[in-house]
Amino acid sequence: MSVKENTEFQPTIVAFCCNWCSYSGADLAGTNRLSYPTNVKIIRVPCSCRINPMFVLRAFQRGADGVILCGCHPGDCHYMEGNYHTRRRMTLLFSMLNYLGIESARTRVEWVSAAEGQRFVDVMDDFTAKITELGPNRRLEDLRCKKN
Amino acid sequence: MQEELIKRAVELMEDGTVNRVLGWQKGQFVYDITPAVFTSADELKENFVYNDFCGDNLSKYLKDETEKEGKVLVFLKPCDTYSFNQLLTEYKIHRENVYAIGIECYGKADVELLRRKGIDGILDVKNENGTLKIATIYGDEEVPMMEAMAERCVNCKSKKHVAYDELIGEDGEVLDSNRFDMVEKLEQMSAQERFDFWQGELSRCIRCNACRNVCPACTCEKCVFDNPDSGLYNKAAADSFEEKMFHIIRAYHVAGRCTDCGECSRVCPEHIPLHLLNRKFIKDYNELYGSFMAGAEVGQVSPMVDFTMDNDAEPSIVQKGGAE
Amino acid sequence: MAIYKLPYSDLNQLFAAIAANEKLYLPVDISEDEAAFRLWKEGDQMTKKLNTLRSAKDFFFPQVQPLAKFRRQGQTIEIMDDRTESEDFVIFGARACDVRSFDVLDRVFLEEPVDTQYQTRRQHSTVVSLACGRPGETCFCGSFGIDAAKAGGDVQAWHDGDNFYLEPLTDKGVKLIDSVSSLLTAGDQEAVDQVVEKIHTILARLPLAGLKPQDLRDKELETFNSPKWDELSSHCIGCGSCTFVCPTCQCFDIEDFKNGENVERYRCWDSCMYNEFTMMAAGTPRKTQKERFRQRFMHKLVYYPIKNDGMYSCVGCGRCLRKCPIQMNIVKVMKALEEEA
Amino acid sequence: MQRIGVFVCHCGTNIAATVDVEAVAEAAKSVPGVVFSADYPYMCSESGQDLVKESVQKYNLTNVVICSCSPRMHEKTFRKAVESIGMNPYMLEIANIREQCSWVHKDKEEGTEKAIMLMKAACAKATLNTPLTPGMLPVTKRALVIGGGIAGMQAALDIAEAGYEVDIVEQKPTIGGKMAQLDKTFPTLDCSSCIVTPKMVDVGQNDKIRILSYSDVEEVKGYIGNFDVKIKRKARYVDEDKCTGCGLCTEKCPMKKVPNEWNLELDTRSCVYIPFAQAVPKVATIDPRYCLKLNKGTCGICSKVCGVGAINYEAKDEIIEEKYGAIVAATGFEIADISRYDEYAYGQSPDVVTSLEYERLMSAAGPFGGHLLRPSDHKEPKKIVFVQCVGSREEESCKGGKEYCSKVCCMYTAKHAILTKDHYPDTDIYVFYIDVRTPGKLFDEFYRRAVEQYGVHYIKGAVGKVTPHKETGKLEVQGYDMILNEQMHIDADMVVLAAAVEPSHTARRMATMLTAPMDNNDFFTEAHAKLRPVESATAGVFLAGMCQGPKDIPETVSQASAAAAKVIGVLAKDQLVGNPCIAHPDELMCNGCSQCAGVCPYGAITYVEKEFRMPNRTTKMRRVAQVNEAVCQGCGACTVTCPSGAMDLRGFSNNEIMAEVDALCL
Repeated sequence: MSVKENTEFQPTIVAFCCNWCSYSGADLAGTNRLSYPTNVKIIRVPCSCRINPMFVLRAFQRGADGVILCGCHPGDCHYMEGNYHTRRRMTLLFSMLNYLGIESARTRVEWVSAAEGQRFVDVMDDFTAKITELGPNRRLEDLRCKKN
Repeated sequence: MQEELIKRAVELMEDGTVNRVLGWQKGQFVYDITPAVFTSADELKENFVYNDFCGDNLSKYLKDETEKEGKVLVFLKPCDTYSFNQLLTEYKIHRENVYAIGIECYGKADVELLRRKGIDGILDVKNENGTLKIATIYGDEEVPMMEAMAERCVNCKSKKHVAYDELIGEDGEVLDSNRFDMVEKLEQMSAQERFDFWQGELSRCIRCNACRNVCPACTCEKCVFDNPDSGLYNKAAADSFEEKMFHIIRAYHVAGRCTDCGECSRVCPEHIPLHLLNRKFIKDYNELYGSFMAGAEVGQVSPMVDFTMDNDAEPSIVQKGGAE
Repeated sequence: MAIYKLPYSDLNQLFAAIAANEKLYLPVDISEDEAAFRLWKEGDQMTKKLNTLRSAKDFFFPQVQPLAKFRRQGQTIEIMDDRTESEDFVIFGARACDVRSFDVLDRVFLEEPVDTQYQTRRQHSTVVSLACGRPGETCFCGSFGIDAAKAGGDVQAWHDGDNFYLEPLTDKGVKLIDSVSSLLTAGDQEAVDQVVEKIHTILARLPLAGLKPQDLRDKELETFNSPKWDELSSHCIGCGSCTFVCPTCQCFDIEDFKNGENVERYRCWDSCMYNEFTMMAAGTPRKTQKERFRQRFMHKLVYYPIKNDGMYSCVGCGRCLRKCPIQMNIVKVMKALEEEA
Repeated sequence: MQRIGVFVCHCGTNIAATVDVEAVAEAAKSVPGVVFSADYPYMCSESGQDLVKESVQKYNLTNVVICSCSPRMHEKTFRKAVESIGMNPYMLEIANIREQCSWVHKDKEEGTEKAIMLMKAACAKATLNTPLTPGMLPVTKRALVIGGGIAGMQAALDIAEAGYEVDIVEQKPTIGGKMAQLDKTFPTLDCSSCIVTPKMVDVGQNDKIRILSYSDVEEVKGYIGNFDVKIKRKARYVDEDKCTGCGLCTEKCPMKKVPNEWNLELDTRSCVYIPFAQAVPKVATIDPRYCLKLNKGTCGICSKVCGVGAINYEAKDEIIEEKYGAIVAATGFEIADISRYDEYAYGQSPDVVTSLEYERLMSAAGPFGGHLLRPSDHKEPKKIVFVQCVGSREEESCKGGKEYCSKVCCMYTAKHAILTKDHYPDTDIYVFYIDVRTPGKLFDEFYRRAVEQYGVHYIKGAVGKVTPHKETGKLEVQGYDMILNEQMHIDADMVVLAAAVEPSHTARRMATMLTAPMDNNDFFTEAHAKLRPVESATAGVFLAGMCQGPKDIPETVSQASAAAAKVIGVLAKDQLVGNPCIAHPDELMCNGCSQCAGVCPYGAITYVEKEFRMPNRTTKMRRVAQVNEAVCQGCGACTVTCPSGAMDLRGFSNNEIMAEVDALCL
């Protein structure tokens, strides 16, 4: 819920960030006093490959309008191979969601290194803008979880 | 064919190769055939049946069956052999406890397709040279076998037996089927149309779990949907979200392991085309990561646990390629 | 009671007239293969199919039913009754088997302690049944003394191709007929008798026509210990399709959906075929599929009759015969038990 | 029931300026499970930490949530703090309300709202926290070095220096590796043997080092601190302990026509042989492929002449089993097979040689005693063409060559040119190159010397064809000068090919045994390209030298010493503390499908058959996964592969993450 209630649509965005690259990248954005929308809520995971498709679906169920996964750039994974698995899993999951008619722009994977604070901000700005434009998640919502 | 199978089964029981036979048992109608284990020649002669309605894939039963004492004989249609191999890959079958006979299959009929044509009160069905002669309470009917054939058989992926100890009848080839046509058709629809299509299909789901329980790839000790601690537990879809959740996760969990045997769609009481979800994954990984057929060989590495460093598509490909 | 009729071609007007007063649910085609009860709207045609896939029990005992909400505010919890009062509604075109299933369910849910949700819905419903013109080979309602030609309910109906005949059987039925009387004319018993006669001829020719259930009430333990269960259950995959299409299965589970700090409590169908059915802290009381399979049929054929003066908890609708993934069903069970006896 | 304490840090004004910290602390009071909340200017200060500790004791807190800076900053600090008063450190969660809230948001109202959500998410996760205890693993204080080249020797010496026992397994009869075959080293031009043989002697004489030469690693089991290794000691037919290395047998051996690997088969040796004069161990070896006694039962001369009775024709391969705490892979490199490059006529003319063969031709210990002669007619070459990047920097589609740069060729070619010019100033030398790469101390100066001082002709371009002319004995080199944009014809006496280096052919097998990852070229992959360059991703396995990627001698030696330092770091500990946030299978739910092992980058997952209780007093054997706690690094890849959710990650469990998701979305 946002304080700007009743004015315009404020999307809820869940960003899963791997501990080693993207979460640090997000920290760097803070250290450099950059800014991105408050809609973005970050969840720390050890590696992007820790992200189970059910977490993505769960987020949508509970009211997320967009879900973004961030990991180390391919080849830079702290665990060597994790993000390669993420890449495949999420490509297939997103393709399936798209196949079911869920807007494909609601899900995204981005590679953000620990040094890319600015990139983290750019990615989040862009993603938030796209989701705001897309409007509330209706196709993968759970009516019980809607705020009343 | 049926007589030949019985004869061979009796021989193998008599010479001690096996001590029982996993096959199909006659029902009270021509089509309600039940998987069964036969332990004597008499039982076989009396009740064993192999006809156009023997659609059940017997391979999953081997999971429990091969843990028992002695060797079991199983009859596998070509598509069942893929499930058989996949179960072996996942250490679900004790290979030494099973004697597999590959049998020919020219496609199985689905009684529901006859009913779809308004044929009911079915008393008997005979296949005469590709035409089903159906006797019903309300008179006789004729339907070409092709029109009564299950979708999975019309779009048969392979007539080749990928595993067997012995073959009865001819071995065929992997077929160049049109099984992805419907997936493609859906892909070409707009997102809204696809959503409406699936909403219409999945909203009929009654969560009977037949699709899951019959699936040869679903061999978990405890399914996440039955486990109150899994975060996915639910017994019935209390919201339309949960219908989608169940089917997305079900298809995802068998992706890379699903042999496209089509049992899920066969058993769905609501006729939801569940195979179209599985086939989407198959089509995707075939196109993105190279052709892969689960169960084609024992011990294959599924594309779901594999990767390449340089050649894998980025997830953004979905957005670029997907119709909105 | 009196018989009314209207031309078959005017059926739509009848639907419109009923729907003007209360909600009307009608079996309509929802796919090439299946029909289901849906809220009638202009243009909807009654299905030509024999029966709906899901039975009419959904109206009184839906698959998912909210029970209560728990809302948390700070350190307090507010409990909110989630039940809604039901509006009057009409179920049109229920078959004799489903109509009988309401009796079966009534004996469960209207017994003390009364299930008020079920009761409310029952009270608000008017059931218009329809005789089966084209029963299928899987039908065996006759085995349980049900006459598919006289389907019962508040109003029973027939059609002979040209006309639709209606006969109110209860006060609710009379009330419904009165509310649409402008469309109806007096019907003749003779025409109805002809339809009934025709149906009876077909019923007699059904393959399962001779099937009679055994009275096992004093053979409870023997039946329970019958060696047949092993074989019968051996290939059951433990899904719930038979249970969920069954018009008389009435087991449910109560679940909590945690919604942040709030909880939504609902009940939903459960199946005795599931291994987590009646799961307790110490595990499940029926650990193997054989035990679970046996439970389902013992309940339908033995336990329920013991408690209900010999009434079986099966109405012979044949849905499980059509829907079981492995084609194992109550008829095969009945036959096997009989064989043994 | 959880009793959570929430502590909100102001971080001076760093947080407090954009987040109403008091409001966050107040909001925490109505979060389920929270029994205490407070805000404080600097939570990380000693007094802030004391506040946490006191509150834990005063309110009997079971969990602590700190709303402060990034967990990457102070998670350890706070975990230590609560541990000091007896709380399990993993019962603490951090809500990052500085880097990911106050510093990136400007609006105080929004910032406060978000901080409250982050706090709630941390509480939701904390509620599900379970105490975690890292496993303690014993350490076998011995190291194994695989490979006895300069990398292996250096690593072994450094480890031995620290007082630990080291075994070197070398597949050849002697240690020394490729460096011992080199003539001189760049850019200093000191004699390679003169610097490597003393090292070999040091290794041979070090009483902490045992050399297992003429041996192969057969099997590696276990994990960091506790490797069980099987080593095959190939039958040498000469008793290592008895042999004095006198060399009499090698002189008397009648079978003298054995191609001499040491000189890259440019000459021959006897069947019983000592690879070279300074070999360590200096003991003879009988080559079973050629020995008359072993093959035909005749001869037996070596046995007769041996004064100490060291010859034993009955010797058999022997497997020994050893335990180690750490392993250094130093399997080195080979010269890539270039026989498929027909255009260079390698294999057609003996005067077309690889650079390593050229080293041997120039070496004083080489086939011609250090006199540079053409292999064909033993005449001094007057015109030599060097071709660079043969098989390197090629597209794989081309000829199956290597895409990578072999790194050392530019420099050794300059060395060859200079050395040749030094000894034979009238030699004409042409070098065909794509680029000349000389990063390294004194490297470019060295290369410039070759061009400017020695007048070596460097030609940017490629060689299209080398045609040997039998009649003239010349090699006609057709090349192309890209700068002058013209074809060139050179009638050369010799052509030297700078063939690509590639990992040892045993490396892939070794990597599989070590469960160490490799790249597409079969080079071992380091755990992190920048920050952990000498560690394999497999804990306890370290990398040195060419096996990890092309590198020159000083780089190899530094990496070897670095790897040794890492090994010493492991061996110096009596026990290793594991990472408690690792994968853990629920055996009751695992069905042994074995998909998880397929995604584990560390080979931490194995399967066992276990007996389970089943209904009706029966039991059943079932295959279930086991995670080796010492090897698992906690990435979580396996947890997603597991369809039943039997595999979960401690510290980041499915339910913990989903609780966070719920809290952040609702």
